Amino acid sequence: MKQDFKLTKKKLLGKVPALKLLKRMLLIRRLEETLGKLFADSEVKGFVHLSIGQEAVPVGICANLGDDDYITSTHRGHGHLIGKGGDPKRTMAELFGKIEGYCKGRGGSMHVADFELGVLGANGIVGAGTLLAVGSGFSAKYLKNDRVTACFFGDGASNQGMFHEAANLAAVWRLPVIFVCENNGWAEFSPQSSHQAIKNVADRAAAYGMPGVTIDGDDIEAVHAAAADVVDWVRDGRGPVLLECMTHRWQGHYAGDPQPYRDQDELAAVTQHCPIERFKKMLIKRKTINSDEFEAVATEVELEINEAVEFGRQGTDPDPRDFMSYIYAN
Amino acid sequence: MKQDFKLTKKKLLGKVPALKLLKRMLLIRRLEETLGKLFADSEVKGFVHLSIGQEAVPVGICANLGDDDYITSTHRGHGHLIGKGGDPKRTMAELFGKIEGYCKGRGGSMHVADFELGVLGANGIVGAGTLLAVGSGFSAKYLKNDRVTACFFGDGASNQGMFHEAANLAAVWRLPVIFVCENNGWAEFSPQSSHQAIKNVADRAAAYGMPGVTIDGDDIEAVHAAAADVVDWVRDGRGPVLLECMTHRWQGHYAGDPQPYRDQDELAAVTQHCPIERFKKMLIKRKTINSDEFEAVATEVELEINEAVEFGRQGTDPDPRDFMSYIYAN
Amino acid sequence: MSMGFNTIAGAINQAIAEEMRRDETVVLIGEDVASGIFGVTAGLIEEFGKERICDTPISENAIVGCAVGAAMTGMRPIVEIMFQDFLTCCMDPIVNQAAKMNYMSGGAFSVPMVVRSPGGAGIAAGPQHSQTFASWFMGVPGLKVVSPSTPADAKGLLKSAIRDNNPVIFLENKLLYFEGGELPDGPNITIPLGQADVKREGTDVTVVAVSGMVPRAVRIADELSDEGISIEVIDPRTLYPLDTKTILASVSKTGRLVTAEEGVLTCGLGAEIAALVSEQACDCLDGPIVRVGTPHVSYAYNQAMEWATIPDEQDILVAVKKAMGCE
Amino acid sequence: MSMGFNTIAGAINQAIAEEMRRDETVVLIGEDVASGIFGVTAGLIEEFGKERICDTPISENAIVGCAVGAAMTGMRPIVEIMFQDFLTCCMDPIVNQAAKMNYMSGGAFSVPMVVRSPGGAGIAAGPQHSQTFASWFMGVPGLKVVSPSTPADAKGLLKSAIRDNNPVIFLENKLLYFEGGELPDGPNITIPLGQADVKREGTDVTVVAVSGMVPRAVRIADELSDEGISIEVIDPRTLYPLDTKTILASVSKTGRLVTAEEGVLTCGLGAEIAALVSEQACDCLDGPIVRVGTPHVSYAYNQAMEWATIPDEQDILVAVKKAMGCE
Ligand SMILES: Cc1ncc(C[n+]2csc(CCOP(=O)(O)OP(=O)(O)O)c2C)c(N)n1
Ligand SMILES: Cc1ncc(C[n+]2csc(CCOP(=O)(O)OP(=O)(O)O)c2C)c(N)n1
Ligand SMILES: [Mg+2]
Ligand SMILES: [Mg+2]
Repeated sequence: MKQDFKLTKKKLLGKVPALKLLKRMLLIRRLEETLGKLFADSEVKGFVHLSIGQEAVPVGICANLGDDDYITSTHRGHGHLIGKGGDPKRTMAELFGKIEGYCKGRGGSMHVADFELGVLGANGIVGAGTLLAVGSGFSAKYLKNDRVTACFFGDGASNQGMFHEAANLAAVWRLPVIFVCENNGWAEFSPQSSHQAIKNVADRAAAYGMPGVTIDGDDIEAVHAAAADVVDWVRDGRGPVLLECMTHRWQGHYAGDPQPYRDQDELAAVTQHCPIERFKKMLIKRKTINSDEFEAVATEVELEINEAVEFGRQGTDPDPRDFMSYIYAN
Repeated sequence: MKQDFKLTKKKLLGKVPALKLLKRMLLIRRLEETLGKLFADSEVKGFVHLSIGQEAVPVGICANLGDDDYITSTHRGHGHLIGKGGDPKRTMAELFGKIEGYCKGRGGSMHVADFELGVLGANGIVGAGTLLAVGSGFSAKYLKNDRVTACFFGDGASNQGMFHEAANLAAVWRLPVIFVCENNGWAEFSPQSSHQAIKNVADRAAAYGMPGVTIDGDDIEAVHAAAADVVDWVRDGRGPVLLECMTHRWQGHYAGDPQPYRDQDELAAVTQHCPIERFKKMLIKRKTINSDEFEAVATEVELEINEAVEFGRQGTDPDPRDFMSYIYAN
Repeated sequence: MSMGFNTIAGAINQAIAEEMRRDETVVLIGEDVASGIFGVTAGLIEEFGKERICDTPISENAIVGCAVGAAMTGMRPIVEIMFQDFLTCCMDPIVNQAAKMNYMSGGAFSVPMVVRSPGGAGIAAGPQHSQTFASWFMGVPGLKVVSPSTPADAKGLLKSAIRDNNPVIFLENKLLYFEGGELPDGPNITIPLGQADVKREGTDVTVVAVSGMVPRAVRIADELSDEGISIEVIDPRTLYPLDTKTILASVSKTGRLVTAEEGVLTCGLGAEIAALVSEQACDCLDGPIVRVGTPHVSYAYNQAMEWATIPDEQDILVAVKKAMGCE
Repeated sequence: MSMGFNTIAGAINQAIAEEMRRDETVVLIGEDVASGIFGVTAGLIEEFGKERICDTPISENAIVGCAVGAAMTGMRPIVEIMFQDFLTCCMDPIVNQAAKMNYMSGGAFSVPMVVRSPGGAGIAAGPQHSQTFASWFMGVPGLKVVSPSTPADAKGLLKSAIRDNNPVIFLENKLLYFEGGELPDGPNITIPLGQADVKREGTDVTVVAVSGMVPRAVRIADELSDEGISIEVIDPRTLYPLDTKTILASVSKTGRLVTAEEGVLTCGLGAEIAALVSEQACDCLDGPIVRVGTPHVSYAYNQAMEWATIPDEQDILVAVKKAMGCE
């Protein structure tokens, strides 16, 4: 019964939704490119993990979610936040450590969270987001509020005991949770082959009695279509699904990582998979959009990001002596 | 490559090895029946988990191991220890809390361990034994000493994150570890269906890229034969295997548990699976042994257990003020 | 306020039931909570059903993590971890998720949840089923830590913990479960977190005792009062935030301090209180501060050895004498 | 003994390499140890290969658990947990397995292993990548706990830790990694566990400082010596077993005590030392015992706020003045 999940055919998207997806992907791309520069210039500090090249996954998934639905995220979380509709301004402000930021400057890159959008936070602990997803799945089922949770995690995270416990519990309790594996083939400096003896993380779904499928995570239409199927299934109360999206990490593990461990040819080839370029070309070829329309979106994004940077930079520094606040809720 | 593991046909055992297996199973059975009584009489304290009905698993597996090989165990560990050749006397002495006991009275039922026999200890933490097995597997591979580790764990334990991490690591590193799941269908007062959405724990093997098979764990010849295949495979350096043995827990979760949560018909039926009775009948039917020979073994066992009880009871109490010793090794 | 009589186990059961009746976002999650280890949660399943009394797989990380996520999204979960020893299996969701979520998110997400867990030695359960970890959690900003010693305190404090908007670690004691005591009736009787209770007034020596050590300290106070020594027994009840005012006031009065906890002494509750007093009330001290607790060892299965390890009345007595300078 | 010069990171690297050359049962296990986070273990893979420098999946429980099992069966593994914050993910194999194995088995199985892990704030790494958990482990019988502050100490102590037959938690500090210092040559120079080092002799106030606080305390000692105040700086180096003799002797001499650690104060190292002194040397005290450390908060990402939280020279200075009664 649980195993009869099947993906339906990819739907071709019309102009309006297509441009929307393009724009979200571009927003993530430009935001992160900018962050990379700001980090190099020491304007942004700490650990910053960029998801450049992986934009199709959060954008394709979240396009199928409502504002009420939940997501849980990872250390590489800007894409998930922006994908869910997050505000580049508040993101930037957070990265500048300002009061206007998502976490009032307390959290930084690894903790951006948005209560209104059900973004339960980026997370500095690999695997921990999967636990929180069980919780939001539990509350949604208990409160019967029809919300689903998309739980993003990496190939590396799938080796964490927390993932195992979360997936098993979600399955026994048939919770409305989508386990979205962003398989970029790397966990820090370790290739997938060195951290697990399987090729597809989706093969782990059977261990929990849930359906598991693997798709091309750099093909936004494929992600979008698969997500639609999965969201329906899950919202229907048929239990969790594991959706593995094969993708590519273009940059180092963190901003500033020179990647000496990576094969230079492999690295040079990653841009071929560019989800934005691929989608744009396809849309133009299909005549869904023309290149002017694309450029218009790109310009909008440029502006939005520039504005966000200025917003962040001009933000208010918290009073350093105010470090007691928010430790406890009232 | 890794997936081409197959069980070969069950071999019929001759008289000598058959009586040996019978005797080990009987030793476990009588030892634990006696422990149950001693516990009821408050001569033995703490938490005592009996494996009555499950004797074929440790006995069938360990019959294929040498004294040098390792096992890791669980909270339900007397059977594993005795199966590996452990001494009923020192076991009893431990349960009486005496110096002559396996742990000098410090550990009790949940910690019996035998350095000489490579028994890395019963364990009070569900799932923790699987971690230790990765360690003995690692040392065996690194030191090239040809030892294998049999890692016993329950259906309930297979939901622990520790199991997941252990299985994955053993598989990536191709360690000589046999993951032996004793699936008795219960985790304390919870039936398997309430703690996992799968029927066979062996289905989890694929998640790690290791072979997984399920057998009748109450059929000692089946366990013995499967173990022979698995031990060969693992000792050959072909990586870990998950062997699931379906078995039955006759008694409560712990000695003294009245099992109100259990269906009385199911409970009444468990003895049908008795691995000792089944094997004995089969051997007599096959004329491998006759019932006198069985009785002779049973009498031997009776004596040995009685002796063990007396040994334990007469043991030396540790000086209560000596609680500092063994906290640190020299 | 009318009075009943019950055990601590019964008081906890009542507190859970009353809060579940009062607020339907309260649920209980843990291993075999429907059956109820030590009988504490037994029977709740009949009234609240398995949607609210949730048995789980053996997955401590997922149990606590589920509660954190649920608390972030509108629930008030109570989690049971069967033995404090198993808290080692879910430290991350407690320490890095629950405790820090409100802070990390700049106040966006609070985590109103309770983690209940019994600890303590005395039943020959061996080294892995007898520990007390209060001081670990005291040192984690973002958590509150509670440890009651009477049925009334257990009930009133657990109700406050459930209503609190922060993660509360609620540490119970196996041996105390079945000690009886008075229990006020009425579903709205709560005890605020952060208030110590003076269990016995006195003038010569302050004994700050917690959990299982409280009744022992009270017995010693009774005994010594016959000798004319007047002991004040303070039970902080909430270990974080600690009611430092009550402790300091008592020490100012008596000039002598003994602390008594069951956990290992090193970096424990007693250490924290000794440091507090030696920083803020050192002028008032007329003698050494003496700590009672488990020395730096594990608990043996052998019961005579186990009981020789657990701090008892005799240890408190010796400590009081030492604090008074009559060694 | 000839002298070299190196950083703490370099000293740790050398200690591992020398012990691996000396004893082939020594291996290094952890996430990306072949590459070497913070460069500490970089280059070892070239000499020792991947059989001995073992990169693992992200599975902290399995990493530590593997080391425990390997240590029980003839190896001396060194484990790296990338950040102390992730120790929350492997508390069970540390606390319930490694620490108790020798005891639980009545001495049958010892667990000679080292868990190395960097802690500390100061690099805007946020609440989940900046913590220090020394006091948790100090309170776990069966563990030894080490925390060095100089290259020479780091090397000598790590070598002793590797040779020790017990599990040793070896806590490093990110900010100290690249501070340089003298380093004696010679593969057999070790420093015994359990011996404090007097980093600066003095007569007026004892400052017991650890890890990153040691250089800060020494700087304050320098500064105050200009004012004619003589400070004795003691670095315990091993936090368990603690060299109580050296500390008590110093306090007997100075009559004043300040403790300085980076971790959260509640139930921390300072609390333990304060309790020790107020029990065993209360007669010698001429003033309050003052603790320096992180107040009961997390570290913010915002760097100004982060640095306002981390205890610094100024905090030590204020504490010294307070301990001297000149508030
Ligand atoms: C519990 C824990 N262990 C280790 C780390 C360090 N770490 C951060 S990201 C990472 C790799 C994660 O790999 P993956 O899950 O594949 O995500 P990706 O980085 O590829 O997006 C590691 C090991 C951590 N943050 N938390
Ligand atoms: C980490 C941990 N969680 C919970 C427990 C309590 N407990 C002891 S045995 C057990 C059930 C184990 O079930 P299974 O693994 O199937 O083994 P079985 O008892 O059936 O042999 C539980 C929950 C424990 N000892 N350790
Ligand atoms: Mg990855
Ligand atoms: Mg079972």
